[in-house]
Amino acid sequence: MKQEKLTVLSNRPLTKGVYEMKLAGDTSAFSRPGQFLNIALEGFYLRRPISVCDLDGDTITILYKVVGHGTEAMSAYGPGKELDILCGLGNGYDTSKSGQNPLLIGGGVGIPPLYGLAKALVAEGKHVTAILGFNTAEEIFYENEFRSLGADCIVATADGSAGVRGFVTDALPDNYSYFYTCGPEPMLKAVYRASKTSGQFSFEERMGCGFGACMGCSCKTVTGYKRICREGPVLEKEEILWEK
Amino acid sequence: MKQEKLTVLSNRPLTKGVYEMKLAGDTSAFSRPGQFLNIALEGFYLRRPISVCDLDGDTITILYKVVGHGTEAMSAYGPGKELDILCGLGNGYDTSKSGQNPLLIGGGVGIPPLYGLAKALVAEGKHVTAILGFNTAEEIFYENEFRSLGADCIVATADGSAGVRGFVTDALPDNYSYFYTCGPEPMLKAVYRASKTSGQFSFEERMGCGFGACMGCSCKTVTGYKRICREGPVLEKEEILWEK
Amino acid sequence: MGKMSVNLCGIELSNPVIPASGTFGYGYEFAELYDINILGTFSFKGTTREARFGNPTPRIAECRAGLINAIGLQNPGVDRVIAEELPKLKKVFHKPVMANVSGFSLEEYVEVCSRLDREEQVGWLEVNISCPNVKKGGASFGMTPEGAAAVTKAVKAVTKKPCIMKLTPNVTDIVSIAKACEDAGADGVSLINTMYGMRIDLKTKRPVIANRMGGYSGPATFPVALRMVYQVYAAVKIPIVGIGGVSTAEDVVEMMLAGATAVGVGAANCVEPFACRNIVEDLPRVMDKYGIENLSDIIGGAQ
Amino acid sequence: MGKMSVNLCGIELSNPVIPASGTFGYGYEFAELYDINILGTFSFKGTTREARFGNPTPRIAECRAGLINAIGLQNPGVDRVIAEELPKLKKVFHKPVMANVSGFSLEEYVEVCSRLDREEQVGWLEVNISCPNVKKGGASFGMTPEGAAAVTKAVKAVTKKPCIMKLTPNVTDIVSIAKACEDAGADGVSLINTMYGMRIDLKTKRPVIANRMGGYSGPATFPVALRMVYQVYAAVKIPIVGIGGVSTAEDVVEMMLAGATAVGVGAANCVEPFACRNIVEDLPRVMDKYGIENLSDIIGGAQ
Repeated sequence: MKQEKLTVLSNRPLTKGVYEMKLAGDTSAFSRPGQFLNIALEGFYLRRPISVCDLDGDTITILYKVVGHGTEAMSAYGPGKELDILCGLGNGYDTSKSGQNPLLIGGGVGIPPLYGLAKALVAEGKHVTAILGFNTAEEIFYENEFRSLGADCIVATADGSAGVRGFVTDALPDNYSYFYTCGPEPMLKAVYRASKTSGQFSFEERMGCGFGACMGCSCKTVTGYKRICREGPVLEKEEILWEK
Repeated sequence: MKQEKLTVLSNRPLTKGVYEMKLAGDTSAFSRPGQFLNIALEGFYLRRPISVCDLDGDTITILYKVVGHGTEAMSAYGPGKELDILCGLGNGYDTSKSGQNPLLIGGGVGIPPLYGLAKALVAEGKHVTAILGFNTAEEIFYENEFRSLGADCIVATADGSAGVRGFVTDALPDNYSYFYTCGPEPMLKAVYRASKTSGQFSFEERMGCGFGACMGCSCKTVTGYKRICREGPVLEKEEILWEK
Repeated sequence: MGKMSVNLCGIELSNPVIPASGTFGYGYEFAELYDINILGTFSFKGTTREARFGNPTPRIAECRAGLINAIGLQNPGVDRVIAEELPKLKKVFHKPVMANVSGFSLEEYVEVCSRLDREEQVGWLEVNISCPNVKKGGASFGMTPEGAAAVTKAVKAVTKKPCIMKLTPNVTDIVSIAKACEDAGADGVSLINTMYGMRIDLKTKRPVIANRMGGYSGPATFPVALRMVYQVYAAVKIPIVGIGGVSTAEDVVEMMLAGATAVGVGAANCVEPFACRNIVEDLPRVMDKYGIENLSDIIGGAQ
Repeated sequence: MGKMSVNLCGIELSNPVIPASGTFGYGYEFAELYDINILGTFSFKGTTREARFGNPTPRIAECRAGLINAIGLQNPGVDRVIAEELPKLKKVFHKPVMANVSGFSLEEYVEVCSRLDREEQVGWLEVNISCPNVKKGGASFGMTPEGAAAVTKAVKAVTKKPCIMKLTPNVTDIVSIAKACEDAGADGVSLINTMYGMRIDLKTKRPVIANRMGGYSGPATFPVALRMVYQVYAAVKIPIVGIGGVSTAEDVVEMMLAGATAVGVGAANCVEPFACRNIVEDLPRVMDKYGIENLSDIIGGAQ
């Protein structure tokens, strides 16, 4: 982990509630896709943890959804604004287990970390298929970005207004070597049940510190207690204990 | 009282710790010199009450001393910054009692409201003498500004590094028709004792609201309890009860 | 637009927003700023038998998300409140007002309440048994269930108006005190009064406030107030006026979900004179955002 | 440069800054960020006899100037603390550490304290009788002078290390509890633990935290903590570790003026991992600004 000052390059809405922010600065603390950063916002006590969508040299891209006053304030930040950010948090995805035909399954704002992952897997010469789930056509973002990487991209919408009608699990292909997923917990559970291979899940939890100090985001796993912010957010399928 | 959005026009240090800020906006709530405004500062719970130094059309000038984190933050505000300000607070000085040769006695950051008062008295055709007290020559501000109004201006410094050596009471002239004063409480007490005519005193107190709601700044007077923010900050000599 | 009205001890309020005692004077300062009849009601400055100047100044200290005050119950005394303040108020406020009463003895509470009982303008008596600023003051009554019950019984005997007992948060078990008030006949409870706090000036190395300590209020106290309202709601049947750090329409909704029938707004009035007007105007938007059609339906909804 | 060292129960601290228990783990996460030997000491995660997972998540809720947590004493249990955590810590921290102990019974306190008594790395035992998160937990002991005294006596009987009793602010009279600890042989008291608080999610209309309520900490609690330290200092002779919302070097000085010998920093570590390093580095500037040559001279200076 490193504490850095990053500067907003751009900040624009992709859909009604989802924004893309590009930040410039020292990104050396990040080593894997699926890691996250933790942004201090003026006027709010806790930092906001947000997964990294893409890393390109000294530019970081994050996508975030406006869900409360904090993200609402973030959405108003303009280019040039300097932010206090903890970089390089969490374990991230392990691409070494992917096999040749990894499947990426993302729902809503769970999709962003899969973009950086797809980029890394494609760079490793793998054939990536991405299933992107949304509620409705209006909420779709980053479909073209995934295609531009060279990934096969399947969109699913719950209301059928675009792509496959239904949930991401309704769009699962028959063959894949491994999977990576991130999204709301009901989706993760459905993927857990429907998946035919091993895979990695990225979890969300309300965090205090984001770097392992406060034990705010602990979960129970097959291999013991883990902190989502430190030993997570990515857990392997075989470790997961569903509690709720 | 009116709540207004005022925009910073300029903000510059006059001495090491005293700043002059000019603000533009609707100033119609002010009716007398010696009134004050109450500025909301981002990140601080209470507003900062500051007396008006000068009012010129839609431009307000305030002078303030950096004494804590709030005024420190203020000192960094640049042109264009919009501020939430309560305007037209307090009773202000009554120029109708001044006679022809009023004396103005100010100490340190008690001087600013006397500038607007001097301007008003000069405009009414009165012959104004101003005594400006400072600790030392380096801290002197607004001497030329008072002279430019046409006021006779006597500077006193406690260490004798400029003007009369000593306190403002060491510089009192023999003849004056009335007096107006503002400054630290020990100075006000000394003026009270040394003055030969009636006069008006402007007081400072820690305020909660600044507009009469919370009773945070009450004082006892000969004519009953008064709120410094509402029935004050200006009291007449005959009303004053020194308690401490 | 959703329905904002609530019923507080048998009297309908057009909305639950009530400026809290001590931050709204006797109302007419604010009536110069906006039409205060848009408020549910307001609770006027704490009134005692005799006129009081209160504590020496400084009486105010700033905190990170609030302020400490040690006013010490400055007020003109019940006679002048009735003779001067209420007639002035009548011209600008046409709803029942909440009369806040403080006292230094049971007899004083009884006398002030019985005097105010005769005033038609007064809708409720809010009996402050928790002001932490007066050494021999109400704090001792509100610190124990027995003391709280004694004041409740005494004032209930001399008034037909609904009596709302105002409770201090500076206790181990506020639930037992609220229940004691209910058992003694209280028509409602209001909570929380300020939290006992302090600041020290690094320059002088002395307490900022002349009285050394004072009552801490503002957004900082909201989570504690909310918790206490939630706990008390689960234990009593009488309505609760939820007070403590409320600054926005969202805070009002959160306090009602915890269990408040009406919501007091205190410190916010001191830093934003239009705070209560802004909250009342913003409530319909917030209700709409969170799918609330009738505010009185959500009281205690998070239990 | 002024002198920053203070003496806490016979052990010299190079400065009064102590990361508070539960916000600093067992230290080594922070040792990756900076040399934690610049700290006076730190208090490690509250340790119980058995390993505990703690409460279900969500365990965290944001507030205007702080946060609520309901961790519920997650820890690996005293055996693994001694077998695994202390050896790991030894590599990166070369000063006596403060061992924070929690328990659900007198026997548990006694057993954990007697186990830790044998550990050379441990300088002090900080005995938490105030965690509000565990229903059957320490809260009951710290709520009364009798309970606090009972734990103090029991642990003092099994250890020669200085015992600092950690007190809850959620009581009517913290002074009586501090005095009971002193009378029962405590070597110091630390205060305050978190304030019991709550938040409700307007979207779900349910409490944010799974456990509904939790411990509120952060700058919002500072004025209450300062007041309690001030009151306790006036009543006891044993040293006080002042804790509650401290975020800056100025806060450290203010807490010491109130009566603290050493100063705990809690929530600040969660939002600013370098908070304690920044405070230690800024202290000389602040001392200079306020004309303080020797920090230990200002303890209780505002009394």
